[in-house]
Amino acid sequence: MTEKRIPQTDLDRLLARLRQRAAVYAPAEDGTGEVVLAALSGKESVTLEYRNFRLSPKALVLPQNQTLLCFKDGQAEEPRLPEGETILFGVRPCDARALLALDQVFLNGNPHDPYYARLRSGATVITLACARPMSSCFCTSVGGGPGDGTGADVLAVALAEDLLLRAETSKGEALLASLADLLSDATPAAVKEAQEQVRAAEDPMTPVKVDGSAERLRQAYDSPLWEAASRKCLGCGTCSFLCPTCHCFDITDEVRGGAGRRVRTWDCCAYPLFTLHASGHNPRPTPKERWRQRIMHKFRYAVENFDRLFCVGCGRCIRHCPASLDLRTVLKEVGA
Amino acid sequence: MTASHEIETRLRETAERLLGEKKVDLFLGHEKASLPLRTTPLFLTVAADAARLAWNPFCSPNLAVYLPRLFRAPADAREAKTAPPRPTVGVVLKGCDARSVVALIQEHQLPRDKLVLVGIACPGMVDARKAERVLGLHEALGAGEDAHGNIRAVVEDGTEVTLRREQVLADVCLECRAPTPSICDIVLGAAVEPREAHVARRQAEELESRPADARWAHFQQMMSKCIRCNACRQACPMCYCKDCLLDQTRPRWVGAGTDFSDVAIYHLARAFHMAGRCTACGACARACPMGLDVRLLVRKLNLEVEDLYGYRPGEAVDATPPLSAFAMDDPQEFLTEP
Amino acid sequence: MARNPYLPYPARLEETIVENDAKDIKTFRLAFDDPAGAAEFQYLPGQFAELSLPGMGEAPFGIASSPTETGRLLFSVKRTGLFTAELHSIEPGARIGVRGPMGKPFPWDRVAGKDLLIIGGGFAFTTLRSAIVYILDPANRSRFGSVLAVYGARTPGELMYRADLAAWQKRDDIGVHLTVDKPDQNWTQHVGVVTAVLETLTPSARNTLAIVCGPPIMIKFTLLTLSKLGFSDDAIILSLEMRMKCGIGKCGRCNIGSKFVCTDGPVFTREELKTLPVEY
Amino acid sequence: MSQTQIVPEAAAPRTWEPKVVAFLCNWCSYAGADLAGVSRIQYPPNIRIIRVPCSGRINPVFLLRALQSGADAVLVSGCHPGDCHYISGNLAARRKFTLFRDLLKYVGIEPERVQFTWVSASEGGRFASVVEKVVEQARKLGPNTKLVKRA
Repeated sequence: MTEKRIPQTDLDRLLARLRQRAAVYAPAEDGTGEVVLAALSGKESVTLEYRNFRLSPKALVLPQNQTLLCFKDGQAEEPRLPEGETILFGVRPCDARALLALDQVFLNGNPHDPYYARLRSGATVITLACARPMSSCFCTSVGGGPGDGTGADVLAVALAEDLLLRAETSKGEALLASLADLLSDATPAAVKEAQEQVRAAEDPMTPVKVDGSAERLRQAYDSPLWEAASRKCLGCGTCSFLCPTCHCFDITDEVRGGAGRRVRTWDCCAYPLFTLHASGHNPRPTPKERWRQRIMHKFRYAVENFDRLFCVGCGRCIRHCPASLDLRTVLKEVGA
Repeated sequence: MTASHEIETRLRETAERLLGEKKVDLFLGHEKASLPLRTTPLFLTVAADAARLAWNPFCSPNLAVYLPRLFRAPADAREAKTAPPRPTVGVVLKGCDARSVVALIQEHQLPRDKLVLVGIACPGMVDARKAERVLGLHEALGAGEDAHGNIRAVVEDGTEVTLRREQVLADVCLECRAPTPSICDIVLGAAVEPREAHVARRQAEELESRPADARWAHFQQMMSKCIRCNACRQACPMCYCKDCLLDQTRPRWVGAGTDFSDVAIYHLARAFHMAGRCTACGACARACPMGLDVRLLVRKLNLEVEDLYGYRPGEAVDATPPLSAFAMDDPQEFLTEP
Repeated sequence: MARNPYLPYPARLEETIVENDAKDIKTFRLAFDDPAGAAEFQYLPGQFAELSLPGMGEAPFGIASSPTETGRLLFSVKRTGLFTAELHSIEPGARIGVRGPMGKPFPWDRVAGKDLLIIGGGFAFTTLRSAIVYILDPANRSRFGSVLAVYGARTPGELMYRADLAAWQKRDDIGVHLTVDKPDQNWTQHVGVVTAVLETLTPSARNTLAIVCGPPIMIKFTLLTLSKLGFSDDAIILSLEMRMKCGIGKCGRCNIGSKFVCTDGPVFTREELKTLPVEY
Repeated sequence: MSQTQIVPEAAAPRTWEPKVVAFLCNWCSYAGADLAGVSRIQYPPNIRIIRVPCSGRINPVFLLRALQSGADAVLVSGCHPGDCHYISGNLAARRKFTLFRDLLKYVGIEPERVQFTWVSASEGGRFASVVEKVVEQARKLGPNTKLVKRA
């Protein structure tokens, strides 16, 4: 596959062009000095200077609130599915990779989820390789990497002057073909520059041992370390809500006088109510079981069910945990 | 101001002694975290581990949040019979943390006789996010304190960047009126002068001077970033209710999602429940993954409580919290008269 | 296009039957609005469905009727929480949504040609009723060997499906033993816990599968007794309950280890359960 | 209060009438409202009454919930100070409501949307005129748009 290039000075032209065919999300400053994946209206100034977004892009395929059913006179009806296409530009490799984990839950297997399916099939992902991962990043340990194109339709690498673009899927190829007039072929030197940049980005990352995690966690199920680690856990949902692969949800009804809707909202396994039975029994009664569930789900159950880790090493849960809990420490302790 | 490393040494000695002499079963302190500019809570049970304790400008977590659960009796009467005896717990407290402990004792959530309170006069703690904002695209890979109390951060290329302490202290610390803990059994470090207590009032007055719709717009703009993760509630030492009204499903008082009316009710209800109880430790704002200063509402309520009922939370264990009390002549000008 | 898995089949409540003296267990007979819905809703005993009331949400319940009872769709529900309280208060004619059938049924292929021991306790007899009606259907009866059922409750007034039980006790192709902890003056059958009855009956484990549904404490002791009687873990079939939302393996709350109760269960053999964490 | 008993959707502005949810204590204010009715005192029909044991029982979240569900204003009424059936429930409530009103005002919600008063069992006339005033003020404010949740 041939790499394409576009001068970074033409980025706005590229995005304007993309906006003609889809709703475009791209990195832009939000007015408070923070770079977010913003819905472009054309007024934003897009920047490539950011490490990663505070929020993962999962909300664009699995919104935090989504209407599953509408009620009218007590009758349930299907809501209209969202229409149109979206292009996510500047997603980091870890977050793009996470989409494949979500696909596994919502698309693979029977039945598939029509709401996720619609948003997902309408989304084209342009990943931007990481030049400077952070100290909380460990994507290389969980199968990814700063230049990983998994989950991307197009992988972009920001070079000194150009943006290097490579199609990763047929969808990406079609997209690049439609932009042919803006793009030119990349020189072998540029391709080499990109490869070196990715390698340089990988270097400082401290590896975390996760191979064989499923088996090791199986053996560590009754380990005292869960009690010790979970003592600090405050039971908030920060880790789950920021996590690009966490997808557990709640379903609640919002109905007034027979009319309203059934909504799904993000939920979190750290909450005691998550598993509380109507009888009062709770199969995961203390933070110990709940914290263990979160780690087990990502590094063991998902492996057993899908042969895939449900962690992409983005490090959000580490950076934003109010108690500074670090799941890498726990993985180290179980020897996983 | 006593240097942090001196306090740290004495803190380690204190913990080692308390654990070694079996004066406490558990000692709660801070420990170096995996990321710089932060610490993580440490639950010590062995005297030999006391060297893990840290005291530095990054010890912002309020450890009082962990205390009530250590003393909560099992709900089940049968379990209560076999439950182990209540532990004696030593805990490191800054000025704000000590206020939380006072308030928790007032509300009968903590047994004073089971606590060994180790207070440290606190010169203010660094807000990691503020420091990270100052560093911009650079990331601190290590951080410490220099002789003047400023923060030294080592960034990726090995360069050392000095951040002025005042520039990176948490907002809540900049308005701390009682940095030196009051009720402690052991106090480490010389007393620290109170800070600018009028910041909160000035900011509240500034907002109040705006028209109603502008105030609503401000509230809306700020809170619309909320993702309803509950971190502000969970991090709060005063939010110890076993079943929170905001979680109840029979009936459900607040919707689960991020519809703004639900977000607004969540924050209004949470703030209201903290009125006259919030000890201004800033744990809520620090926990917010979206970086929202969720103290906005409760700060205002605490000013009202102070003006109307002459009460400041967390100052005296024998005081009655204002919303648990009343006076026949309490103001009631707001009542609707025909 | 495949049907939206979140969309319930519209149905109406036809009849409510009070099952126990405490009046907190009722059986709800439902009828689908649309014959196509009825035709699509193909189930086997052991499966469950989510019942839906607008504004109240959904909750999963084992199907108490047998697919052989054409046109009768039954759910027996104990009043426990918000949803069940509302369900108990609605009148015949009320709209109710049914989403399902969900989960795996009892392993009917494995049961064929075998003797069956069915053990139930308290209000967890719903899918066992479904199973017994299914087995006793003339079209099915010859596929199975002997059938022995033991059903216990605290008092005679807490036994469910009393008309069915009486009818089954008159038949010669099934043995039905009823037992209560606290008999009243009219009680003539067993007294004591189900394990005591099992120990007097000493059913043979040879070529037999046991299906057990009941409260946790009953399960615990019944499993001990069954082991003593020689039942292997693989021959003991259990059905689990768990808090659920989606029912289709997506929402992530009913998992026990890597298994989802909604899609991999609710029916598990004891052998399968032994490989899973004890988070149920 | 069951979840289905919620105030209906706001009507079109042309025919808009304010809806006021009134939380009345069982011992004084509810009896006062009853007396107003028995005495055939006219007052606006815009009010929906919820009877509570005591004004001290009211958690401000109830009031927020009413506003979210479409009420244009809420009224809380209890016994006069000194008359509380539970000795001091209304006095504790008075402090709560003082602060709650300030809180709403602070975030820019018109304080007239939440009103508090005392009405005794013998004050049918007072009840009617309070309702008249609350409804009149709600009418002036127009529909509640800030906290109401749109379907």
